[in-house]
Amino acid sequence: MMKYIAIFILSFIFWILLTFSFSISNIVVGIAAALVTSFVFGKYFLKHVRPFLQIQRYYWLIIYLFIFTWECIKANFDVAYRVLHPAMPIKPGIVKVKLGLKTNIAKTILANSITMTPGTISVDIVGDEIYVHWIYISTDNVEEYSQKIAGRFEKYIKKIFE
Amino acid sequence: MKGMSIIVKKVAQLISGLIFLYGIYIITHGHLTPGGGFAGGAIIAGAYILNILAFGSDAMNLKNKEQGSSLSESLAIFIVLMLAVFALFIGSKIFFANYLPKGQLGEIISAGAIPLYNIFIGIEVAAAIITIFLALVIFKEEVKK
Amino acid sequence: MNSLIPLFVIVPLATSFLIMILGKFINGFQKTITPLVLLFLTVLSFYCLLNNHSNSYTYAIGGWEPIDNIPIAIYFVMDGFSLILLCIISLIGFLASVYSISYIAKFTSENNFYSLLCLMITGMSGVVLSGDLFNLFVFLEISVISSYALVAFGTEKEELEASFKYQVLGGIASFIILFAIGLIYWRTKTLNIADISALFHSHETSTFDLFIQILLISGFGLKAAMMPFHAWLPDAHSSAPSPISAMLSGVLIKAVGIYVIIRLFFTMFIVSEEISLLITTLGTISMVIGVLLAIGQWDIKRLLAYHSISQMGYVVLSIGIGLVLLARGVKPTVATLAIAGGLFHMVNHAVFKGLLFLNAGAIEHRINTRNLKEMGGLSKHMPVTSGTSFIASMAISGIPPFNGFFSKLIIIIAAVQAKFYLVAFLAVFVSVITLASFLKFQRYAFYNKSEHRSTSKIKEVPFPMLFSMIVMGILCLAFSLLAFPGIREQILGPAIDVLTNPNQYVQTIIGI
Amino acid sequence: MIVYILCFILFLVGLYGLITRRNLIKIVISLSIMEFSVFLFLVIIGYIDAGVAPIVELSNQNVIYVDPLPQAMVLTAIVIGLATTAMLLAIAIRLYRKYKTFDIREINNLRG
Repeated sequence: MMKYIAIFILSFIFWILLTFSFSISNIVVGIAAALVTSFVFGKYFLKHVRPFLQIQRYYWLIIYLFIFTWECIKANFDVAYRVLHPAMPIKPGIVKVKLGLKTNIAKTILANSITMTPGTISVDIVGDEIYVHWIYISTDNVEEYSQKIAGRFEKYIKKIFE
Repeated sequence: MKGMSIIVKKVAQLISGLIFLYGIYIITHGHLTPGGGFAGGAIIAGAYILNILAFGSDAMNLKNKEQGSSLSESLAIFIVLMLAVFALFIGSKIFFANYLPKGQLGEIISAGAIPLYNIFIGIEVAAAIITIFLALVIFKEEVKK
Repeated sequence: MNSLIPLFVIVPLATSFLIMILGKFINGFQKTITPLVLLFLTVLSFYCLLNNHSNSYTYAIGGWEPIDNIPIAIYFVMDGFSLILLCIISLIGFLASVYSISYIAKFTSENNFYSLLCLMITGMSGVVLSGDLFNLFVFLEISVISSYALVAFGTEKEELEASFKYQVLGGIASFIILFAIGLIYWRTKTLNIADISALFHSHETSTFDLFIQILLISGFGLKAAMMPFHAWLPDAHSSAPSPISAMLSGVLIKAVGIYVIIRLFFTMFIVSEEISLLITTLGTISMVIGVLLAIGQWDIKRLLAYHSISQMGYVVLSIGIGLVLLARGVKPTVATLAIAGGLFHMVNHAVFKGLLFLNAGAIEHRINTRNLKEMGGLSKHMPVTSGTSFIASMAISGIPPFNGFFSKLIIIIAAVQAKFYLVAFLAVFVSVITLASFLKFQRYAFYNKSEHRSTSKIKEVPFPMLFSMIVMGILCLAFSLLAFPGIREQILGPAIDVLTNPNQYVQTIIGI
Repeated sequence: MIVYILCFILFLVGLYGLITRRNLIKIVISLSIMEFSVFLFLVIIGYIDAGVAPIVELSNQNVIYVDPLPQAMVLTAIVIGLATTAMLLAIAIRLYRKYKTFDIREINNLRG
């Protein structure tokens, strides 16, 4: 039941953002559309939606966005340096990163964050491990590169999604 | 088909509802902005197909789904036809005449019967594309066995 | 009468969807409603035909009025010529659907069959009624796509292969037609046939127009299986279920091929002599080669399909002769005669070729083979099938007093009077070979002693199939009445008026 | 003018594929290419130099709109093309099931 309400609220916000008009008819149509969406797609939505209602998670989400942006910018410069350098100092390969996260949604978000950061692409998730294609494999130590790739996001994602 | 990895599944769960809503948006604003029944219906079908691809054909009862979608396709297109035929009985008694009040330009509830046509054509197109997709998927499964 | 026009499209379309909705829940719904609806349409079309006084009736969908004499609505136009086609479509459709009640029982998914049949009839009625090029294309695609599905209905190897071939060639034809429509729109900035006609008649014919005409001839010629484009027809028509073969051969190639060619070239373009000679030549070639290919066939439905090409050749060549004479501006009476012969033969072909395919279906229904060599001795056990197929064979080979004789006679007379002696000679020659071919059909199927099987267990086919065949057999005789003066003026007269006098069509719509 | 020529070249590409390919699916793809070259042509004929999208704005009367009719035609034609392609693919899959191959050289029960 909770997930139906969650998808209803989510889709109504999405509707308002799409149309951005606040006339009565538009809002009525929007509520109807959101009802239809929650009715039809509610059962496919995420199973545990209680975390959606806990306010402190949104606080961490905002902080996470800043952290993520900062890491993104850093990685951008890093990749740009590697591409523009005459010697092209790249050493690509796929590494297996250990995760400390439990829930699937958190793993998904982490994998997507890794993909969004230039230089690393998450290839697959198997159990507690995530395979990452990395542009410059600087170390062979599992702990070290896990920290380097995933560690910077992991603690925030843990706070947001678990 | 067994479905894809966790990443795809979770993302599909998260956004398929929103894709569906976007399809509804395209359909209901068909008389105001580019788009309409066909485009929106294709998007709605896309939301379903995303789910089926992500979770695999084993996870869902596709045979039942196909019957439902083919029935709703026939029903929707029949209602479109009946909307047009309804015009034969009232007002100017002309096939496909726009018999509802036109309303004000730019409002979401305006343009007479056109939004109704859009909605039902949207359902019809979505159901039709899903039916085609499911027919091909089921067929492939049968070939494998 | 005007308000009756959209019924020809609405009723079968609604039936087709109703079958898909209700057919699952109500047992036998599809079998009862389809013949009833098509019977209704037949009565309606004959009512319109008999009350038609050389007028064109128009219907603007959505009620949009012309602005400054520019028609902006989508028009349905019903005149003498389209009425004849409508009558054939609904009549053959009705008989084929009655026939299907027993024939199709051996297949699964009867709902799909009847629904597609109704959809095909919708498409053909739409093509015949549409007064607008693009809608003509849309309706054409509706009927042709449903016929693709129906050809593959048996889902055996041959049927699927034939359907694939048919779809590839049909697809190419559709693209050519769409391309030609695009070119016409580019040139005239309108899609209404009457409007385009007015524009073409007020301008000189340029090379560009000739290019469009050639494209249209090849596109619709592919749909009508004229000779260089005939490759798909024998496969598709022989692989379909028999009532559908009757529909395809009897109606579909006329409605989406010949009808459109005639309508566009008589009404829309100013036809030059070269183009009309080209059409005549194509007709003559398909007449001769079709029958020559037919002789060697031992598969009955393939044989009949090749004869379809040949008989359509008669229609096209006589229409072509009419066009030539109209383009030269000489002998208008002979031109009228030639057109009358062509239309008359078109009607007759629908009836006798439909009947022959139904006979072939009846034989296949009972002894499960289409090979002539494996048949024989059926005349004792299947007297009605044998008798009706004899009538149809005589009609198609032009033996009096059956209808085929009169139409062929008119065509040959017209060809002689127009000084196309070679064509007239070939027409007689082809008629003789047709007779030979059908005597072979009769002898091997019904009269020879069979060596391959015991014939004692074979029974006559069930009543619905018999009913359709008997009605068509009677029609084969009855349609010869159309050759006689009083009746000919009533039925064929309005159609010929429409064709020889394109201004009338234009005036009804844009009202100049 | 160059766009029309490119359209025609696209059409010829489709035709070439249709004639030379031996795989059912590739034939379907070639047909689709031909189809879309025709659609492209239809869209192009509606184009007017410096025209804007044909959505009427009441405030500004002096705008030149591109011709909306070819767009409507193309949308309809795309729907039809969808039906044709779906039909062709369905038949191709069924053929594959019967013959266990997509090669048309081995699918030749019908001749003459």
